[in-house]
Amino acid sequence: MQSKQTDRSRKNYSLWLSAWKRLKKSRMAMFGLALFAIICLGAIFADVIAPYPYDFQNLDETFQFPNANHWFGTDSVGRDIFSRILYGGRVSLQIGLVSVLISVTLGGSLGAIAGFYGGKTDNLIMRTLDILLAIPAILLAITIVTALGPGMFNLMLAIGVSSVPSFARIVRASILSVKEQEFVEAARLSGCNDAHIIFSHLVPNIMAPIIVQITLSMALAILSASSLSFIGLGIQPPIPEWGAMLSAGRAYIRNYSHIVLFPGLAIMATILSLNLLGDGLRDALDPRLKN
Amino acid sequence: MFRYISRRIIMMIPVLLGVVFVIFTILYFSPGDPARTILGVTATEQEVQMLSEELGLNDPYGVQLFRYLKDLLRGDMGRSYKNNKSVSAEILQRFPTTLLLATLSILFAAVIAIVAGIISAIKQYSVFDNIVTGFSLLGISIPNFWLGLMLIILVSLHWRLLPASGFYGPRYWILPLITNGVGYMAGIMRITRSSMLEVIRQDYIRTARAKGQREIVVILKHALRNAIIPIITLIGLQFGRALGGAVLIETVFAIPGLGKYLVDSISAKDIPVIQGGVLFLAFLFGVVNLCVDILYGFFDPRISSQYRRKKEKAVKMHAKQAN
Amino acid sequence: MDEKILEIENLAVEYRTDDGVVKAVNGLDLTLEKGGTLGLVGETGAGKTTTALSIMRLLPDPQGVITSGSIKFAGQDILSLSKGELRKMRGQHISMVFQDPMTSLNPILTVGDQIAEAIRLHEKISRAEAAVRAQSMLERVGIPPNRYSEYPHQFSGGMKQRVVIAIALACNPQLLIADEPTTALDVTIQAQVLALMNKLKNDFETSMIIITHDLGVVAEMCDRVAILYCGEIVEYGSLEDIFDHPEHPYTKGLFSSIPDLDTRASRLTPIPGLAPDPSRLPKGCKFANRCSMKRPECVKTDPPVVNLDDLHRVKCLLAQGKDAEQHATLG
Amino acid sequence: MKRKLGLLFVVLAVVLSFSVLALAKQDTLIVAVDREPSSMNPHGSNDAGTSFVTNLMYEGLVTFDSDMNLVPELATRWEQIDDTTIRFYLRDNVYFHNGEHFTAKDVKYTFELTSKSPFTASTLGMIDAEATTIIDDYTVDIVLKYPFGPAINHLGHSTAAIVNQKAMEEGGENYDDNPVGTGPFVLKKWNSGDSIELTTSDNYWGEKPAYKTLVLRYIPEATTRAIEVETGGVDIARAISANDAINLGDNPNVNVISSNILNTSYLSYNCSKPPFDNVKVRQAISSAINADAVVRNVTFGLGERANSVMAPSIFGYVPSEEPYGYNVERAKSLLAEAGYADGFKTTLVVNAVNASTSAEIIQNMLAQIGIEVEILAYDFNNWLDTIVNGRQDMYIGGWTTVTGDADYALRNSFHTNNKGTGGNRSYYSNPEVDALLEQAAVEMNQGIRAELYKKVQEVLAEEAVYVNLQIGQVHLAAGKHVKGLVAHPNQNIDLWTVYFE
Repeated sequence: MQSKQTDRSRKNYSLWLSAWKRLKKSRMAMFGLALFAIICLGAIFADVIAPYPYDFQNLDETFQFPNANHWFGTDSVGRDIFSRILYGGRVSLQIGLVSVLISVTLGGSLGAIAGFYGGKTDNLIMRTLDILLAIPAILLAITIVTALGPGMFNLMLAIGVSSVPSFARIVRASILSVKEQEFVEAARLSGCNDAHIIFSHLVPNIMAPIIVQITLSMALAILSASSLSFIGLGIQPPIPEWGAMLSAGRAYIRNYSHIVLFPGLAIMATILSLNLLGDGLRDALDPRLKN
Repeated sequence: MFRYISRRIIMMIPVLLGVVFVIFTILYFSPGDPARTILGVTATEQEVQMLSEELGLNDPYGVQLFRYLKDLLRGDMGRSYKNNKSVSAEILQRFPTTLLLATLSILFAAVIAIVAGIISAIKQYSVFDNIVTGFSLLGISIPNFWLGLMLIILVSLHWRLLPASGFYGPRYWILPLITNGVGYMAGIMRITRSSMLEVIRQDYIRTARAKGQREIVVILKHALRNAIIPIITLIGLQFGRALGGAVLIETVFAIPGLGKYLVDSISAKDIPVIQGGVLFLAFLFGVVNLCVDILYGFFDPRISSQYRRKKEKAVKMHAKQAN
Repeated sequence: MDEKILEIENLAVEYRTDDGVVKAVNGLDLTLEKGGTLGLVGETGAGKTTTALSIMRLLPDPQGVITSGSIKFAGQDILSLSKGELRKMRGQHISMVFQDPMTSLNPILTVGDQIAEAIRLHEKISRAEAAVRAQSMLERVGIPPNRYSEYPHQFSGGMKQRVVIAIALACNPQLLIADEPTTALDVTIQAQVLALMNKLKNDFETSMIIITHDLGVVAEMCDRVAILYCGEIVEYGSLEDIFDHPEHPYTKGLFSSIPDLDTRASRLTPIPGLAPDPSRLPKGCKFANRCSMKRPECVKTDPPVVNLDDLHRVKCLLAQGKDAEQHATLG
Repeated sequence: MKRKLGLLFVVLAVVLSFSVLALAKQDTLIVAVDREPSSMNPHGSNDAGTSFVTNLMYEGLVTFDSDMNLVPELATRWEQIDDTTIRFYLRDNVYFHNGEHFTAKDVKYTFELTSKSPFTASTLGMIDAEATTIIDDYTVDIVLKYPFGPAINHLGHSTAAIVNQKAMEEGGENYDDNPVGTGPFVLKKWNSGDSIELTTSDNYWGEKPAYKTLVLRYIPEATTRAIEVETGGVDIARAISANDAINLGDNPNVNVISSNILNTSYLSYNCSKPPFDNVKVRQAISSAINADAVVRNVTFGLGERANSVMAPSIFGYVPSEEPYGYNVERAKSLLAEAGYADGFKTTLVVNAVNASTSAEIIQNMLAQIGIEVEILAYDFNNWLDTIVNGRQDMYIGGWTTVTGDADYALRNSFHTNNKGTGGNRSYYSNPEVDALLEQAAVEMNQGIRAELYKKVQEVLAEEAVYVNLQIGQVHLAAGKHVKGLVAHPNQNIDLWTVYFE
């Protein structure tokens, strides 16, 4: 048993290594990774890079078009848009990550339990999730945010919860496809308890689709967050969330479209990078699907 | 078939009841007083009390939920707190717009995307393929409300080509359609391309070519029909989403659809409207899923025979038990 | 018998991918007489299927490229045919049966439709007539015609292969290329399918190329045999030449690696080593690295083809006139 | 499916015929509005969207002109009989849309209805409908439950519009499909969520509009409304943003008309909650905020800063002396005096839709004196719930004095009895102010009333109960061909005066 496990972990290790090798070969994926890394670095080192604090107002320098002092121009209260976009990256990435973690944890455990135990448990969990699935995600998210009140965590919770069903489904399907395999039977025969089987035997084996889904869901979550901010729910000012910047700037698009142009591009670049990365990961982790 | 459909619709009922319960509960316990919201900032306590009484808002949670369910069973979705209009009439009035927008967007997206996806798959690595791949990557990355704003600025304001708002005819449809459709298009393109790529590598495609079949027939008859299942799945999913989720597009282009109506109602805590709307959308979602499943069977004999086999099995089991 | 139905000269095929250029077929010469059956034998990756696909002009596009050589079918240069002419040729004059019957049939069309499609492509007949013809084809391959409107998933593997054969023979082609037609099948089914093919070949007077790595199949079906290694024919001859007087070390190796029931030899001698990477082929003899009889010059020069008699050819330095004698003394 | 398809076709047909209508210009006026009505019954709702539409279809006994002077409408004149009785002499040539003749009976019926409507309790609750007497067909005595100074102002409010008994009773639940008033326009169709089509009334007693059809298109985005005017999609857009108002001013094809409205915005507190129960803290905050700069920024220089909690066109308005104007040094010392030399942490609740920017600027200004503000930008529903229940520390609010009289503005907002739910969201309590307000409400002499309100405003300013921000404004944009357009402080537009050139 012991040797079998180390064997498998070695196999897993080499699986990841070869996946990484395949990923490196994909120019698109590497471009996505690089772009994502740039955005992350911009967000992490916003303090250092940004020429101004995100909430620094200069009421005498409002609505400036992009210039040497303000690369992306300034907004309606004279804040530097470039700085706000850098800081905004923190918010958006945080939202993306945390809300996906919420849905992975919730949806993943529900899916794993449903898939592993099957039968009535499965039915109960999946039918309950069907209810959530039947409500359009954006409406569900709006309802939850309205109920909880605005704020970053509530926003993340709302987005996270509204994508629980899709994670649950993916994890359940993956669990179903591996749970009949021999090593699970072996683990069961050697007296491992269910939780142990799920978390140390099944979960590592379904990581590939989950990782891909996490990457793609992060993109979706960032988009959802910006949509919610756009209709005025979510992030509290003056926190520079990109969607909120768009929303605040849309009153001025007629004459100062740069105010909405850059946050829009920032959202696009982030989502693009995540999608490229997600696609690359899918191809790399599941070579059968590679074109 | 009929029995299958009716069984599926009956199976929707518990889900729909669940939806009512979930939405009602979230809304009931969310902050804010509908009566006060309707009456506005300057309302007095007396006014708020009168309206709350009129709307039955002073009843406890259980009573209100039970009353709603009872009315629902009689086919009555209630009246809007805000404008006292019948919710079902209002939904039926708004739904055609939503349906039209969703159908047009998806049609527009699907037609272009499937053609482009196919060409891109059979001309893999060509310039066209690169353009399609690039477009589809950008397309799923663009926040559509932002695209809508940009299009209005460019096309309506600067070029004066198309109206900026409303949904009164083909000229009005174009911008919302593009805005709404680009994301869908990108998605369908991707899935068409990858699904086709997978299929055209299959041996049976070679078999068809080896028969001397024309390439276009090979692609359309042999490849596309095999590649269509994931495409249909995605389109079904998107259609479901388009029916309930074009909230932002409707806001940006002032389109009187269901989504915008519901979002406005959520912020006004107009519970009967939200309930009715979400319930209706959930039902539609079920119907769309059902249609997709039926289409599966239509396109793939393996799936329809699975149903048949299940049925046969059930019949045999039954016969055995009878013996 | 003398009329040549297929002549391949100096055929070279490459696959161009992101990972590099793979030389799949390198200067291949092959002829097939009308009515004859040729066995194309070799390991996986030797270029058998590539050769077959080149004849059909069905190499994957755009990766597969024919870089040189000519393929003549009934005197006509296949490589210069237009797309339309190629379509006419496929299915009508040359047909192909693919390796895996499980995946060779379109899962969403009825088997009858798939046969009828082949007929209607090349003959101007009505849908109904085509259906009748398709049913009779089904019957000829031993499937009850009333299963016409069933789908592939309702058939077993052997049945599917019969359907594939029915499609291939539907228009009575002059040349049938069968790419490992029995590899994916159970042994008992294999025999049935082979017998069927033999019968049909005689009925339809079809010339045939059978691609296989199974020498047993060759023995049963073929009158000519070509041994392929790394995209080259290393030995060619009649069935007897190859089976009774193999000259090339690779051919010999092939025979010693199959169990012989008669002698119940428990010692199988597999050929050691691996075929060279087709994207980096050696300059000299491509088999040299695995050859038990390798000599220093084998690595330096590409061995020429030696005609041992009218038919029997071999591509080996050892087989060259005096070299062969030398070899004999050394041995 | 068939039915759905059928429905689709019907809608298509409607939509197409509508677009044809829209094309046949000249006799059609298209107006982009920002809000939808909730009702076609003037007593069925009190929101601005409803008022905008009912103003076109109904008339009251009296109304306001664009300078907020009371002028006769269905009444030709009126006289105060005693403290609680006002006699109205009615026009005898007025017919409802349904052909019914307008008489005193309709007036009594109307106020019987309003006495039961939750939407009119605060504006018309003082009327004793039972005691109101029909003298003859064209004379009616409206009786009040108690003496009430601004009673006639209240009758000028759009919720006091006169309805017809027959039409109300026939309409029942579906009254909104076929509302009946005496005004210049008749409802043709209400395409909920999209537009309202009206035609001119044949029965209208006044001068008929210069066009036949009026279309109100509901376009929620301000920028889109502006663009629609600019591109000729609509003739008039209501409530365009200040930014667009400035920029459209440069466009030779568009006229922008701006007007102050009956609304002011202010920053205020929960005055019953520490530290805001300390007048020095409030004064410090007043001094720390450069309200002029805030107003200049959010209104793009178009708006005026309010000098009272009421708008200038309201009866009783007195600009305050601004005892605690912008002065950071004073702010710091006041804060130190109050015991918060190092400042404190607090929250500011705003309605996300209209006050986020002001809040952000104020947040920055208060940071200078050490007050760290967390902004809570809520949706309307949440915001209102918070301030009604006193959960706020600071908030930005606004008040629209629909009656044009100080009583409605000040008594609701600052009387102890109205804390929280009543309208006093500052949770302010001052017996002196209470007494003044009560006295002014029942006083019939308008001169004395004005004096009393002046005193109230002075106290409120001295106590720094609120920091005045901007006077509300409405900006209308119209194509150059649109003439006769007047912006009205009550945010309605008398569209029947509009003509084309």
